[in-house]
Amino acid sequence: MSEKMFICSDEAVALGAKLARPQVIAAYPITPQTIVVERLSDYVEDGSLKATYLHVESEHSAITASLGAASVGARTFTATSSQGLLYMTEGLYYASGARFPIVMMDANRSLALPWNIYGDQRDSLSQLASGWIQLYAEDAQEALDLTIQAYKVAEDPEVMLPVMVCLDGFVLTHTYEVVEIPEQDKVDAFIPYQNYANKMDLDNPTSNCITAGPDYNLEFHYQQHIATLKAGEKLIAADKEYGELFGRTYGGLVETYRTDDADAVIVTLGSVAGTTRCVVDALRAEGKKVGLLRIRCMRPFPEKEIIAALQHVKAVGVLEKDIDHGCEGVVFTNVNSALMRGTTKPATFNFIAGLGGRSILKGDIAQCFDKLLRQAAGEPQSPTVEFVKLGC
Amino acid sequence: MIEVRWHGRGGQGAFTAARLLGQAVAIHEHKYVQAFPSFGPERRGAPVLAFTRIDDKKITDRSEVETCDYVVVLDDTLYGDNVTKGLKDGGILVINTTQDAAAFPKKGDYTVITIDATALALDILGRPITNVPMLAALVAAAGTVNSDSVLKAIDDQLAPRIREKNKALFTAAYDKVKGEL
Amino acid sequence: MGLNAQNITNEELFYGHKACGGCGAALSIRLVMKVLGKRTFAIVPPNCMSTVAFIYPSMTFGCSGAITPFAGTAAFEAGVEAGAKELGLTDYTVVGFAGDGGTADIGLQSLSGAIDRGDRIMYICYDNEAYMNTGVQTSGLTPYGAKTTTSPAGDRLPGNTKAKKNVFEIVAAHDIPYAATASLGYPEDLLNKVAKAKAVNGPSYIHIFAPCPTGWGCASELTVDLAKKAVDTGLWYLAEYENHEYTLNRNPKEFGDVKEYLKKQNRFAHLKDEDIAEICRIRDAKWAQMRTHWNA
Amino acid sequence: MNRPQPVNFVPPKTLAEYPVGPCCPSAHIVGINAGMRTFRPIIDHATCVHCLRCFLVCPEGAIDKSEADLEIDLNYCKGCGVCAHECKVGAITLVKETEA
Repeated sequence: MSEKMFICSDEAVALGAKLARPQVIAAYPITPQTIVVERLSDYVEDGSLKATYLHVESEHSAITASLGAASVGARTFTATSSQGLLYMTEGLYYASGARFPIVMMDANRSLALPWNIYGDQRDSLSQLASGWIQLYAEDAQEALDLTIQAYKVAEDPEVMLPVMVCLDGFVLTHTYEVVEIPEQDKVDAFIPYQNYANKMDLDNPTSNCITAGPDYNLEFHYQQHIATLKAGEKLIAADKEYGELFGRTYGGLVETYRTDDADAVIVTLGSVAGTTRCVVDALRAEGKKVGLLRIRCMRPFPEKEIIAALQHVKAVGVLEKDIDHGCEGVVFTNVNSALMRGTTKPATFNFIAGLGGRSILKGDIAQCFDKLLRQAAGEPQSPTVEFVKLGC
Repeated sequence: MIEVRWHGRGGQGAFTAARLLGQAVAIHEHKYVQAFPSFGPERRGAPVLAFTRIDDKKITDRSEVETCDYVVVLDDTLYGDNVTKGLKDGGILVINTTQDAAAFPKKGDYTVITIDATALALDILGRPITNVPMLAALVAAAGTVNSDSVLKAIDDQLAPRIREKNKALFTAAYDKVKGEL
Repeated sequence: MGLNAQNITNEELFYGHKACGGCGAALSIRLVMKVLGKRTFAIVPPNCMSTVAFIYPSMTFGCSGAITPFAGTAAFEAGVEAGAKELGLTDYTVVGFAGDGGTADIGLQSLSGAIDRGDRIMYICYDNEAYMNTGVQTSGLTPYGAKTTTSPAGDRLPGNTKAKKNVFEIVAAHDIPYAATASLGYPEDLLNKVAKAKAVNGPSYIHIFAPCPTGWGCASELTVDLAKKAVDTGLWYLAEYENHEYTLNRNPKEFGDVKEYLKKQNRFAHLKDEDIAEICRIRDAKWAQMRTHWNA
Repeated sequence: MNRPQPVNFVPPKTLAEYPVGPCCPSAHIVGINAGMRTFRPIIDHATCVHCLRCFLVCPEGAIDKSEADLEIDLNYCKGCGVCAHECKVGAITLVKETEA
C-alpha cells in the first residue's frame, strides 16, 4: 500500500530521489534547495539509502562530481538553485553533451542582482540551451512523481540525457501538502538500473567527454538534438506507464485546462498554473471563455502540442517569472516561435510577473485575462511586454 | 476553503503549529491541506507568519493568503492592524495574552478568543513555547477539527521526549477554551 | 628494489599523442601510467594533454579516460571514485592529470575539497610553469623572472614578479596521507613516488616539474636535462609529505649554476644579474626553511 | 617491435554509427606522427650499454625495449632528441630526416 505523507516539495523530491536509489549524490547547500540535501544525507546516514553522499565544496564540483559518477555508470542525483545553477553552467553542458543521465532538482529562485532568495524562474530558464530535459512541477506530488519519471526518461537508451526537475522556490519547496508515496518495489520495477552504453569501462577502456573538431562536432550536436526530441515521446510514455502503475498521470508535455472553446488562454509553468486554474474557474463561472495551458516540459519544447492547443485561440498570454532584459520573457519567445509554425497565429501577449518572489494574486491573473479578452473581443491591446503590478 | 494565518516570532513555532494542524486534517481527516511559512530567512525573534489552507477538494491556489477565517497570534506584542487584516466576518481571532478580549477592540464582525498560553506552557512544559496551546485554542474555538486528530499529529510530528507533555498541554488549553465558550 | 627502467613495463598506455616534441607533460603522464597500469580512470581537464590525447577519433590513453571541466579535475575524480565504489568495482586507480594552472589556480578549490573529504584519488600536477595550451600565460606556478605573454619583460618589469605558489605545502596542509614533489630529471624517483601514491587508501598528490620546450623557449632535447638542473640548482626540490611530516629527499651540499640553467631558456634570456640574485635569494630562503623544519 | 599500432578508422556515415555522445575506444590511434620529425635518432647498438635511459625518458614512449636491441618506433618518434641528449655513452645520433 502506498503511504500518504504531509510533506513539503523539497521533502517530496528527496523521497522521490531515495525511491530511485541513486548510487551517488553530490550536492552543495543553497536556499531553498537545502531540505532536499538534508533529507538525502539523513537517508544515507540511517542506511535507508545505500549511496555515497559527496559533500562537495561548490556547485561547480557538485555537477562535476556528478559527471564523474555518471561517467562510470552510476545512477546520480544532485540538486541546486539560482546562483548555484549558474555556477554549474559549465558542467550542465558537459552532462548533456556527454549524454550522462544525471537527474537534478532545481529549486527555482531569482538571480542576483539585486540579490534575492525568493522564487522566480530566471535560473532554470537561463539554461534552456544547456541541453537538459527541463520539467516543471506544479505541486509536491508532481515533484515526487517527476523525480522518479526523470530517471525513466534520462536513462532511456534512445535518450541518455540529463533531466532537470524544476519547482518553485518556497511556494513549493517549503509548502507542506499531502503526498502519496509510491511503493519501493513498484518504483524498482519502473526504473530498473541499467548499464550506460557510454560509460567508462575498465575491461573495455574508452575515452569519454572527448574533443570533436569541426569535422565531427556538428554531427554530435545533431545526434543530441534528435535524442532531446525523442525525450518528449519518452516522457509521454513514462507518464502513461506511471499512471498505470501508480494511478497518477499528468498528460504529457503540456496540460490544457478548459482551452477547447477558449477565446483567451494563459500559458504558464510551475505553481502559478494552479492559481491560474482557480481564476479560469471563476471567470468561466461569469461566462468568460478562458483557459490555461501549463507547460510541463520546456525542453524538448512542446511545439506540436502548443500549436494544436492554441492556434485557434484569439488571444494568448504568456505569464512568466523571468525576463530576458531588452527582449521579452524567454517562455514567450519560445511560445511565439512555435505559434509562428501553426496555420493561424493568435495575438500573443507577454506578462512578466513574480520576479524576486513578488506575489502573483488571483486578481493579477484576472487582469491579464481581462487584457486578453478585450483583444479577443476586437479591441486591440498593446503588444508591449507588460510587467504585472509594476510599482512605478 | 478554510484559511488560517499564524502570527508569531521566529523560534516560537508558529509554522510548526500550522504544520501540525495540516498533518491532523490531511492525514487523520483526509482533507486537502497546504501549510507554509512566510518565505525567507527566519531570524529568531523577528515577526513571522505561517499559513494553513484546508479544503475538501484539491487546493491548486498558490497565491498569498489574502483573507482568512482564523487568525492565531502566539504573542500579543505582535497585535496590530496586520493581525486583523483580511480576517473575514464570522471569523475567529485567537490571541495569547493575559488580557481580556475587550483589550482587543474589534474592527470587524469576528470573535476574539484570549488565552494565557504562556502560563499554561510554563506550567506544563516549563518553557514558554506556545504553539501547541494556541493550536488547541484554535481547534476548541473553531470546532471544525477533531482534537484527537491533532493529538495524533503531535504523535506523528513531535520528538518522543516532548510528545506527552505537549499532548497534556494541548488538552489543558483545549479544555480551558472549551470551558469558557 | 624500487622501480627503474629495467623493471618497468614495456607497455605504453599513453601513446601516439600529438604533443610537441620533447613534451614534459606527455612524459609525465607516460611514466605515471606505466606504474598505474590499464585499470585506471585518467581524468584530464582541458589542457595540452587533453587536447593532444582525446581528439576524436584518435585516443592515446590506453586506459579509460575523460576530459573534465577545467576547475573540477579532483571533483570529477571524486565522482568516478564514488561511482566505481558503489558499482562494486575493485582494483583500479582514479588519477587526474592537471597542469600548473589547472592545479594552483582554477582547480585549487576542487582539489582542496577532495583531499578534505579523503576521497581515494590520485592527483598529478605536471608543472610547466605557465598556461601553455593557451599560449604561455602566467600561472600561479610561474617562477620569478619568467617572461610569459602576460608577464612581459621590459624596462619596468623583469617578467613575472611573484615566486611560485607553494601548492605542495598547501596540499600537505590538509594533512593529506601522501604528497610528493618530483622532477622528470629524476624519473626513477618519480616512478617510485607514483607507486607509493597508488597504494594510499585516500587522496595522494604528486607535483612533477615538467619542462615545456615550446613555452620555455629551449631546445626540445633539453626537457629532462633542465628538469634535473632545476633540482640541482635548488630551484626545485624533491620532497614528500607523509605521516604528518615533511621529508626532503635530496639535500645538495652545493647548488648547481643557476645562471647556466636560466640562460638555456628564452623565457629568462632578459634577466639581469640583479634579477638572478633575486631568484637565488628566493631559493635560499626556501631552502633555509626546509632544512630547518623538514626531515632531511 | 611491440608498440601500439594505428587503427584503420572508417568515419561514421550515419547517425547510428556515431557513439552515444563524444566517446571512443581508448588506445585508438589514427594516423602517425612521423611527419613531426626533422631529425631521426639512430641507435648504434654496438655502443649501446642497454642502460634504458633513452627508453625511460622518451616523451613518446617510442623506444621499445622488448628485443635484445632497442628499437625506435619511427611512426611516432618526433625526433625531439631527448634520447640522444640523455644517452650517457653517446650511442644515439640524430640524422636529418632528409638524409636518413
